[in-house]
Parts: sequence; structure tokens; C-alpha cells
Amino acid sequence: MPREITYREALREGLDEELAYDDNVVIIGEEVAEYNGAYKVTEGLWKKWGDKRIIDAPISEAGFIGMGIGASMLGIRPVMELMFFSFAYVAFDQMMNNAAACRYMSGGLINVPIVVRGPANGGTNVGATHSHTPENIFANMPGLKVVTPSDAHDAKGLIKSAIRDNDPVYFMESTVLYGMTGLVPSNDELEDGELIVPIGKAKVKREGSDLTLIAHGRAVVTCLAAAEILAEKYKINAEVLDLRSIRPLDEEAIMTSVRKTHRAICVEENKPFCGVGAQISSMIMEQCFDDLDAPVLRITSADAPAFYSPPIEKLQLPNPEEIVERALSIC
Amino acid sequence: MPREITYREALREGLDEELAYDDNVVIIGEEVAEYNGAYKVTEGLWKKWGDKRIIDAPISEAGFIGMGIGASMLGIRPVMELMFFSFAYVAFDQMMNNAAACRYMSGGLINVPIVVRGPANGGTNVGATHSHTPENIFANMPGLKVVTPSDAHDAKGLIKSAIRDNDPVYFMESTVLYGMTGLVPSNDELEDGELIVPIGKAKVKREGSDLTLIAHGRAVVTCLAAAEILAEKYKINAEVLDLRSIRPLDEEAIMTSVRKTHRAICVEENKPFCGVGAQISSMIMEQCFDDLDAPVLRITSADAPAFYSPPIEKLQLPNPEEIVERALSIC
Amino acid sequence: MASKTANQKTVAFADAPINQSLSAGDKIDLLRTMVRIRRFEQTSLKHYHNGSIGGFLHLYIGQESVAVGTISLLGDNDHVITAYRDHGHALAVGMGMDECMAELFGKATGCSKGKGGSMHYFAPDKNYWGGHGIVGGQAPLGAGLAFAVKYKGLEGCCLCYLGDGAINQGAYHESLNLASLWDLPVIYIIENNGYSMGTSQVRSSAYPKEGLAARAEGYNMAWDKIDGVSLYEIRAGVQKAVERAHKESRPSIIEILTYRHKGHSVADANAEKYRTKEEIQKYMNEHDPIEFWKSTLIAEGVITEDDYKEINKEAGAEADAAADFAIKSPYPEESEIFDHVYWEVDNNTAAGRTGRHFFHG
Amino acid sequence: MASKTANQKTVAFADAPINQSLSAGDKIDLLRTMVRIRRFEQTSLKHYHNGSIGGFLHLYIGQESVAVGTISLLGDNDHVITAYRDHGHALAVGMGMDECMAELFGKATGCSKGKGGSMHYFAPDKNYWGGHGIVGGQAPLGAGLAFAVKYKGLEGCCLCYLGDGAINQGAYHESLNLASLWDLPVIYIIENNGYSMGTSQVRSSAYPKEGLAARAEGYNMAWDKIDGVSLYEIRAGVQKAVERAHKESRPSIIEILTYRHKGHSVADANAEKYRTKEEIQKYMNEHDPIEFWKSTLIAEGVITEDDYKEINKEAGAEADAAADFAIKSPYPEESEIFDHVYWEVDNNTAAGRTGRHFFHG
Ligand SMILES: Cc1ncc(C[n+]2csc(CCOP(=O)(O)OP(=O)(O)O)c2C)c(N)n1
Ligand SMILES: Cc1ncc(C[n+]2csc(CCOP(=O)(O)OP(=O)(O)O)c2C)c(N)n1
Ligand SMILES: [Mg+2]
Ligand SMILES: [Mg+2]
Repeated sequence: MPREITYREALREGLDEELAYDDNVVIIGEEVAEYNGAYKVTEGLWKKWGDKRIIDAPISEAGFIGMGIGASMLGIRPVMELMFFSFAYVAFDQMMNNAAACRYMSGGLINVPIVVRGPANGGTNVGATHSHTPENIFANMPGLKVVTPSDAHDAKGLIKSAIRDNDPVYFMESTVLYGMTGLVPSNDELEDGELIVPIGKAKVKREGSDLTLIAHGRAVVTCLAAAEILAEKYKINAEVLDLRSIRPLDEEAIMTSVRKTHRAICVEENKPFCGVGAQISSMIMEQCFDDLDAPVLRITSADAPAFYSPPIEKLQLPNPEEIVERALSIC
Repeated sequence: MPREITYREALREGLDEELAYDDNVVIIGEEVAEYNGAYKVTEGLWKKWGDKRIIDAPISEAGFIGMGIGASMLGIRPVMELMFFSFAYVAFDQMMNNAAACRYMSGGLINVPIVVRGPANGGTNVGATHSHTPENIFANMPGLKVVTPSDAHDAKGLIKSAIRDNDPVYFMESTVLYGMTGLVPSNDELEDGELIVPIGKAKVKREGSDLTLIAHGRAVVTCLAAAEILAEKYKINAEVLDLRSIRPLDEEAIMTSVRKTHRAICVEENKPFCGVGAQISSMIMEQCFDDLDAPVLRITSADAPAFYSPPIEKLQLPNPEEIVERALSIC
Repeated sequence: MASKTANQKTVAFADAPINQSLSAGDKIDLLRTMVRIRRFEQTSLKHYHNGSIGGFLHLYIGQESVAVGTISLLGDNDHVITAYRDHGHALAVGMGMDECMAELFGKATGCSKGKGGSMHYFAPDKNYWGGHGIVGGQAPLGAGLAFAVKYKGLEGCCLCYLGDGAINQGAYHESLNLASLWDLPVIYIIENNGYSMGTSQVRSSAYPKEGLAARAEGYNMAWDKIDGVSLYEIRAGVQKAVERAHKESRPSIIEILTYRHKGHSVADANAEKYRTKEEIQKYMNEHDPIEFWKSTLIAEGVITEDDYKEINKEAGAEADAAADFAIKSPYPEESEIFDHVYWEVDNNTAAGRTGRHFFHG
Repeated sequence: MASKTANQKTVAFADAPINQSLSAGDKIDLLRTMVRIRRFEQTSLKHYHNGSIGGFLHLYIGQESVAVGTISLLGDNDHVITAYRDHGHALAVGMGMDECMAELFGKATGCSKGKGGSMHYFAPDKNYWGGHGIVGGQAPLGAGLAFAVKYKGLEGCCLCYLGDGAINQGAYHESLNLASLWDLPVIYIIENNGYSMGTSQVRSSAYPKEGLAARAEGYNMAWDKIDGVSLYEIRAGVQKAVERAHKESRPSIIEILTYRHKGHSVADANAEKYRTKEEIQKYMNEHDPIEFWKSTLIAEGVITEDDYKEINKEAGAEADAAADFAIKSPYPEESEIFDHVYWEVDNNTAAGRTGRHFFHG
């Protein structure tokens, strides 16, 4: 029977199952063990798995992520928690060069099966330095994978795929989603006995015919809300496509949907300049130019650092009303 | 009389003039002083200006760039050299958070008049770690400016603007361009007595009517070569637009040209995913959808880390033949 | 209770010239500033719980002597920069409770106009450069402020505060080398409250038995370790570093032992798990710098218990008034989202008008 | 000329058990490896000048004893990682001249298939993890290799080499703290050749008079400083660290004093400006580890001058053959550009076939 569990619990189940599946899986991060995780994703895992498998790290992201990269070269499968994905910026060289380029520079002699996971989102009034959303930045680098689950089901299924993947996977969650519940199958009802969601497959979260809303992470939730309004108020039937991963990207799903609806809006919580929507918009233009009945639009976070003030920060993020308004401009 | 000088000399002239113009200008970087610069951009400046103004730094990019940011808050105008712009990745947090966000987080009480400059290019067989081209990555962050001169004239005029700018400017040069010469006016022939090129104004490097090639940095040179072939061999008259800066971006110049030619190709040495061309392509689609006779195409570096092997790395970068071929596909 | 210890410590450091030079009024001002910080934070906590304040709130309660003692030593050319636990330093440099409280409420009247929040207070007019959220990220900035002071030929320094957990960030080490190599007048103050979030000092750092500050020796730099309960001790110890900075343009690391009474932030649900109740109680009883200083001043005959009550009451009233001010203040306008991104745009200069700067919508 | 000094040094360290255990054949092998490194690099230099090699070429000439001496101490569970000046370590771990030379020529037969170049040699099958171009960037990786060895319950360690300039990168310091805190069997070897590019040690680092390695004390870590001219001294000193790693799982920093005869890289036009000709000559005369070891072995009666000539000749011939091999080897195919980006794609797994991985054209 599918259970209604939170995104956080789903992640934890996925981590727990992979700790059981492979002795080389080890979780490292600040406060992941004794403290049970700053956002409680790893709650109980230290108690269950002990000091060898769940390790509290000092505040040295370049050091411990780099250490995880080195260990992964020898077959360890480190799952590194960044308390905020924003803190990747102090480990940026390790994550861009050592994780992404060593395989290439060695002519394929090395691979780096590391996962770096943590929340990458705005909207929680923690200011500019803690609200980065670097999906686009990491996806720019060939050799990296970027995964962005939007619900509990995918959180579990994708974290398991990420840990089994033999390439570096940067797994971007959302503190806003942690507490949201969703239906997640229990293992005994699954044919394979476990929930695996492949990386690189988008999911149509809502079928539609008039317009495609393309999103990832929490923006998917925003798009679903917008689609409801569009349907109820304006009889516009929007399809909502959840990318689930940014790289690899399910290009086929995007183009299939756009060829059907002839209109698309890319919605993301990234900042606009060179955001994920820019890439997708340019791909749609190249591949579906003649299918388009209107320009592909983009909705992003406001083009400014995150504003602390709670009522104002809310306005910086994409919201259903904005999506509806822009959808009406092209439908 | 305009003189034929190298891009490197032009930069040096610009730096030298600004050192004279403002006592608060100070040049800091690895080997910039006694060694005369790894790429000799700062040659002679230490001898002329001494220890206080031209400072050799240890290999601590986060430390010395962060230090420059702090000093700039008190009115110093540091011009920091990164030996390769790739090394920004060990200083990434400083460059993204402290340089870009302190003004915002302080509600405008602070500004950060720093310049970080150095070569950001591939094509010199120095491997993946030394060949990053992060224009797109830094331009993603509001608060930053990204400048990319393509010739000696602009190198001089833009570095002077960058140093006088009161916001952080990341100034990306090219080791391949350092030795290229161009005509640069001498100060006595200029009305203002000096060469200033404003940041945020693109330049039409070649007028054309059939197609717009949009580029920055060395890709401009590649586009000019392609335009010659297109004209001579195929009677296609390409306009070449040199963006000169990525952020601020001269949107008007882009749209004006596209409205004239109805076709555009974005050419850059960035990697493709979420590159500068993605952003520009998506903007053209939104603003010139009905003016386009063909999809906007993008030409970028190959989507792989830089390959050491000299003959192969050459193939990773955009070249005139590739531009011609893709131009023919839409003209 | 704390007064016996207080008297012993008092004897040891009160004699330092820098403390001898304090008038009775000065001493009372130091007490008042510590009390104001505490009452400010207690009030902010109340409003955090009622939902008026968002994001993080890292309280300084228990550590007040560090900001107050060190900043009391500074002059016009001295600068201050710290991490996210920044309310104490802000009030100590003279920022008003109103703008500080309004910032927590996210109001336009906040010191950072509602943009920074608790972690990002700024007041450059008071030589106060924030309030920084990335652990250790302020360390190079502190070196830079010191660089600027020196570059301008001024006799000044920069106090750069960081936590016991922050010392394991690479940027801090790079800064130490630069500071020593280039003779920068920066003083790194490690506010060692024993924990980085839920991780105790021994679980986060490998260090010599002399303490965290002793890493300075690796950079040929002076250092000291000070018990933070006593303002006299802090002032006597840090004054040496300030003089070293002013007279020799040499950096220092000073580790000050302190304790936070509350959790890491208000959201820290484990605050009484990773630290025993006994430990917390012990520090509150024996290592509360306000109680300690109060006892010292009573013992010295500078104040009476009633004077203290009055100071406390005034500070409480000031904090309540600040909360009122914050509540009544307007939120920022939506249009302010695009202010303070670029100086050139804000000032409508030619540079700010050239090219497109913003790419939203 | 060097033989007098050699004899003195020999006496001092030759007695260490680790050196006593060397057979005459072992000693000759050590000599041969050093000579092979030098001849390899001299040959590469020739081909750099004739344009067959691109990018950077950082020569190890003068430092050979460091790689050879340290690596001679390692067993099956010991690992090696270094910076861009990596030819010596590569040959010392047993990589062949052919694949190393071909890599410089950018050929498909290179150890990294032409993708890495001089700075990025790799041979995981020989426990050799590169060859890294970002200064200090390998420091955390070294800790990670040690972590993995320990995690697997093996008695092993990782030697992580870095330069005297690299010690000022933050990632190195973070690694030191982790290594000590977590008892990782990693040994950081500072190859102190006195310069980082054109910057002398004193212009780039603030450090205690005991030397650069002494920063270890800040992390409660063992350290040592060794004169790198003598293989005996290197082996005797580093062996203690290897034992510490193997038996106690404790890290160390070992600073080895050495000198590069050539410029920072072949492109370093200033190599004789920031260092006096006299200084260079002095080191070449008195601190050449090959000359030194050769004299030692002659003094010990292990080899004759003629034996040495023969070794040298063989090594030269091997290097020439390697260059021939490189010249005759094919360049990589253009299609290889997209190989070795993703393991899953290379292995055509389900994961590698799902979604678009590449976005070019
Ligand atoms: C680079 C970075 N990593 C992690 C964090 C999350 N974080 C914020 S405060 C903190 C603990 C810091 O402890 P310490 O330095 O001792 O200061 P204290 O909170 O005790 O004042 C952590 C882990 C951060 N803000 N920045
Ligand atoms: C982060 C970074 N900054 C700068 C450089 C450029 N660089 C390469 S080697 C080098 C000098 C390193 O000196 P040292 O660590 O002493 O090693 P050595 O070259 O003497 O072996 C510099 C500055 C780099 N590769 N990476
Ligand atoms: Mg602490
Ligand atoms: Mg060196």
C-alpha cells in the first residue's frame, strides 16, 4: 500500500535502504549524525548505522567534499550533505574540477561516484547568502548530473538512483518541500522490491493540451497550482512537465509536449540570467521552431539577491498568479 | 595618431593610466609585481609604481580576493589579477557572496568597487582545470558585471571603465588575444584626453543584412573570419555584433540587429548548457518572435571538459567553418 | 554567588592601565550595553515566537562581554566585522535598538532596510561591516578592512570575530597567512563558546593543547587566550593586540572563552541535547558575564543592586519600544527588490543607465 | 665535488633500519629511477622546444630524490597523489616512459589518452591518482584516499605531495584538520623547492622558524623537516611517518628541502631573474640528488663511475625510444571528445542511455 509520507521521510528511507544495500555508502556532513541533521533528513540514521557510516563533519566544505571525492575514487560511495546547497560555493573548485573533470583528464581511468545533496531554495527568509539555486551553474559542467525532485515519491526513488550512479550527482532538495507529504509505495508492493526512479526521465504531472509548463523542484508545485487556476477560471488546459533532473535532461519529453501544445513557459526558482529556462527555451526554439504558436516564455525568481523581509521575499519567487498572467498573454 | 599595439599593451596602458588617475587603485595578484605578470600584462608597473601599488600575492585566491573586497568597502579600488580566471573557483564564495550580495544585504550601505581580471579561455592545451569560461556563471548573479573585450581598443577602454565603476566587475580576457594587435588611439587625439569605453554597449564589428552573429571575446574574431567566408563564398552578408559585456547587456543592439537581419547565431567559447547564448536566444525569442525567419542557433565549445591534445582541443572550440555551415542551414 | 569568583578575577586584571583608566561612568556604560544587548535579544525572542520575525535568529545571550569588552577599546579608525551572531556587536558599536529590531521584523526602517535580517546587520558609519552568514567568509574581508586602514596611513585596526567552528574554513587560514605576511592590523577574535551548532570543540577541531588561537604560531603571529567572563580580562588582553595592531601593524588571534545560554539559533531544537542541562546551568550560574560584571561593580561600590535593577528596567523598556517601533514601521515596497543591487543603477549614473542590468520578466 | 658532503650525510642516515635493509640492487634501482626521470624530462624538454608538446611542462629536474625516496617506502595499500609537477612520481610508481611521453605529445597512447597532458598523469592501477593542476586542490583528495584505505580496514596510507606555495590554499588547511581529527593515514609531503613560480618562500608564507611543516602543530599533528638531497635521509624520515600512518592511523606533514634546476615551467622566462645564477649553480653543484646518490653508491662500492654511465645511457635510450613511440602514435579521434565524461555513458548502462547528456550542436 502506498503510504503518505513526507519528502524528508522519503529521502531518509532512500538513504537508509542504500546504507543497507551497499557497505560502501557513507553519509558525511555537518550535524548529520549526533544532531540528526539540521533539517532532520538523516534523523535516526546515526543511531542505527553508527560512527563508521554516518559522520559529523567540521565546517570545512571544501575539505570534506574533496575528501569524499578522493574516497569515491577508491570505491567508497559518499553521500555528502550540504546543510544548504549554497555552501557549495566554498567547495566550488572541488565540485567543479575534482568531481567533474578527473574522469576526463585521466582518459576514463577514474570515476567519482559521489552524491552531494542538500536544500537549494529561496523563500525561507534566510537572506542572499543562503538562498542560492545553482542548478544551472552545476549543469553547465559536463561530467556532473543535477537532480531536483519535486515530491516525496521522486525524492526517494531519485536519491537511490543517485547513490547507485557511478558519476557525481548533485542532488538539490528544498527546505520548503521537506514537510510536504506524498504517496510513496511500500517496497512489498513493487515488482523490483524497491522504488527506483531513473535519472533523466521527466514526468508529466498533469496532462494538458493548450500549453506546457516546464519546471523542476518546488516550481512544479507552483505550476500545478497555476494549472488549476487556468483550467477553472480560463478553460486553459495546461500540461505540467516536471523535469526531475536538469542534466541529463529529458529532451524528448519536452519536445513531445511542446509539439502537442505549441506553447511553453519555463518556470524555475533560479535567477534568470542563463537559468535553466534559458537553455530549454533555446532548445525548444532550435528543435520546435515551426511548432510554436507563441514565443517560449520564462518565469524565474526576481533578478536580485534574496530579500530577507518575509513578505517581500515571497514576491521574488514565481507564484501561480504570475504564471497565469503570463500564460494568458500567449494563449 | 592611433597606434597598432597588442591587447596586452592596451590593458597595461589602461591599468597604468588608472594607477595615475586614482591613488586608491592597487593591483594585487600572483606574480603581478616582481615577475611582471605571468602573462606580462602588468610588465613594468611594479618598477614604476612600487610595492604599495603593485603587490605579489601568495596562492590564496579566496584570501586575497576576499581581502580586496573588504578593502574596497573602505574605498580602495583593488584590481585583482587571477593568473587564470579558472582560479576563481577557489574564491567562488567570496566572488559570489561578498562581492555581489553585501550591497544588497546592507540595504545599499556598502558598495564593492573591485575589479577581478584575468584570462578566461580555452585553446591553449592547458587542460580542463585551466580552461573554464565562467561568463555565464558570474553573470547569473545580480550585483556583478561581466566584461569581455575582444580587441586592444576595447581592452584599454573597458578596463578603465571597469576600474572606475563602483560595482564589482569581472573582467575576462584571453591568453589567445594578448598578443593580437589593434589600433588604439593615443590620448592626445581624443577629445576627453583618454579612451573610455562604456560598459554595456555592444559594437557592430561588421555591418550585414542577412544574418547576425552575436559573440563576445575571442569568438568575435572567429565570427569575423566566418563572415568573410560567408560574403566571399556565399554572398551572405553577416553582421557581427560584439557584446563587449555580458552583464549589463546591450539588449537594444541585439534586437535592432535581429530585426534587421531576421536571423541570428549566438557564438561563444562557453560550454553550451545555460551558456550566454541560451540567455540571448531566449531573449530574442521573447522579443523578436515575429521578426525571426529561422530559429536562433547557438554555437559553443564542445560539451566536454577541455581536451589537452593540441589538435583535438582545437576541434572543441567554435571555428569559422562551423559557423559558416550552420549559417548556411538557416540562410 | 558569582561575586566571589568575580573578586578574584577583578584583582587579577583590574589593575591593567586600560582598566584603571575607566571612570565609574564608563564602567556603568559597559554594564548598560551588555544589559541592553540581552534585553534586546530577549525581546526579539518573544517576537520570533509570535511569528513576527522570520528566518534565523542566533542569540548572543551569555556572550555579551566579548563584543562589549573588545569594542570598548576601539577608536575612530578601528573597524568591526563579524558573523551571523551579530546583534551584540551591533549594539556595542552604537547602533540603535530601533533599526536593529526593525531589521528582524523585515521592515523598511531596519538597519539593512529589511534586506539582511538577523544575520546581516551593517552600519558602515559606525565602522561596522556586518553581519555575515557564510561561516568564515568574513575573515578575508576583515583582513581587507585592515589593509585599507593601513593603505590610507591611518593608525587603526579591524576586529574580525568568528566562532570556534569557523576556524576550520580555508578562507580563515588564507587570511591568517596574508595578515602576517603583509603586516595587516587585523585582530581575529575567536568567540569560543564551545560548540558549532551541535558539535563540540573537540569534535570539530584538532588543535594544540594551548587552544584554538595557538594555530597562530603556524603563521608566526601573536595570540592569546582569555576567559570571557570578565570585562577586565577581555579589555586587558585585547588591548595588547590593539596596541600591536596600532603601533606595529601586526595581526593577532585572540581566543575568548564564552558560552551561549541558548541554542545555536532559535530553531535549534537540540540545544539541551548536545549539551547537558548541568553544563548549561553551570555556565549560567558561574559564567554569566553580566552577573559577573554587576558583582564586580557592586563589590567596587560603583553601583548598587538597585542601580542594576534600574538599568535592566530601562533596557527592557528600550527594547519594548524598539519592538513597537518595528511593529509600526512599514514593510519595504515591492519596488525595492531592485534597489541596492548595483551602485551605479541606484545612483542613476551613465554607467547605471547603459545596457540592461536586470533580466526578470 | 659533492662526494665529501655525501659521505657525511650517508653516515648520518644510512644506519636507519629502513636503509640497512636495502640490497645493492635496491640501491641501484633507486639510482636508476632517478636517472630515468631526469632523462625522460630532458628528452621531453627537447620536444617541447621543437613544438611537439603543448601547454605547460613543469620539470622535476633536481627534485627526483623526493618522489623516488618516498615512493620506495610504499606497499600495495599505499597511494600517491600530487600536483602538476608529476612526471617524477609517475615514473617512480612504475608508469612507463612510453605512455608518459605519449601523453605529453597529446597522443591516444598517452597514460590519460591525450586528455590530461603533463599536469594530469594518472595510473590508478599503480595507486597513482594524479597529477592535479589546481594548486592545493589535491589535498582533500589525498585525505579521501586515506579515508578509503582506512574505511576498508586496510593497513595503508596516502602520500599527498604539494609545493611550498600550495600550503597557502585553504583546502589544504581544511584537510589538515580533517586528517588529524579523523585519524586519517595521510602524509602531506611539502616539496619545498623554495619558490612558487617567481615568489620565494619568505615572500609567500608566514611561518614559524622551524619551517613550513611546523604548521602541523596547529592541528596537533606530527611533522618533520628533511634535507632532500639524500635518499637515505628521506627514507629514514618519511618511513617514520609511514609507520605512524600504518600503525596508528595518524597523519603527518613532512617538509622536504629540494630545488628545481629549471624554471617553474618551460614557459618561465624569468627563471634566472628571481633566483641568482649563483644560487642555481650552488644547488646544482651541491644539492643534486642524483650526483649525491651516485657519489654515495660509489663511496659504498656499490657502483663504479662506469656503471653510472651505463645507467645514464640506458635511461637516455629509453627516453628516446619513448619519444619515438610518442611520435609514431596516433592522435586521439575527434569522437573521443565525448568519451570519459560520464562513466554511465561510456559503459552504455541504462543510466547512461536515459536523458540527454550532451548539449553541443
Ligand atoms: C560555509 C558554511 N557552512 C555551514 C554553515 C551553517 N552554519 C551556520 S553557523 C554554524 C556553526 C558555526 O559555529 P561557530 O563558528 O562555533 O559559531 P557560533 O555559532 O558558535 O557562534 C554552521 C555550521 C554556514 N553558514 N556556512
Ligand atoms: C588555485 C591556483 N592558483 C594558481 C595557480 C597557478 N600556479 C600553478 S603552479 C604555481 C606555483 C606553485 O608553487 P609551489 O606550490 O611551490 O609548487 P612548485 O611549482 O614549486 O612545485 C602557481 C601560482 C594554480 N594552478 N592554481
Ligand atoms: Mg561556537
Ligand atoms: Mg615550490
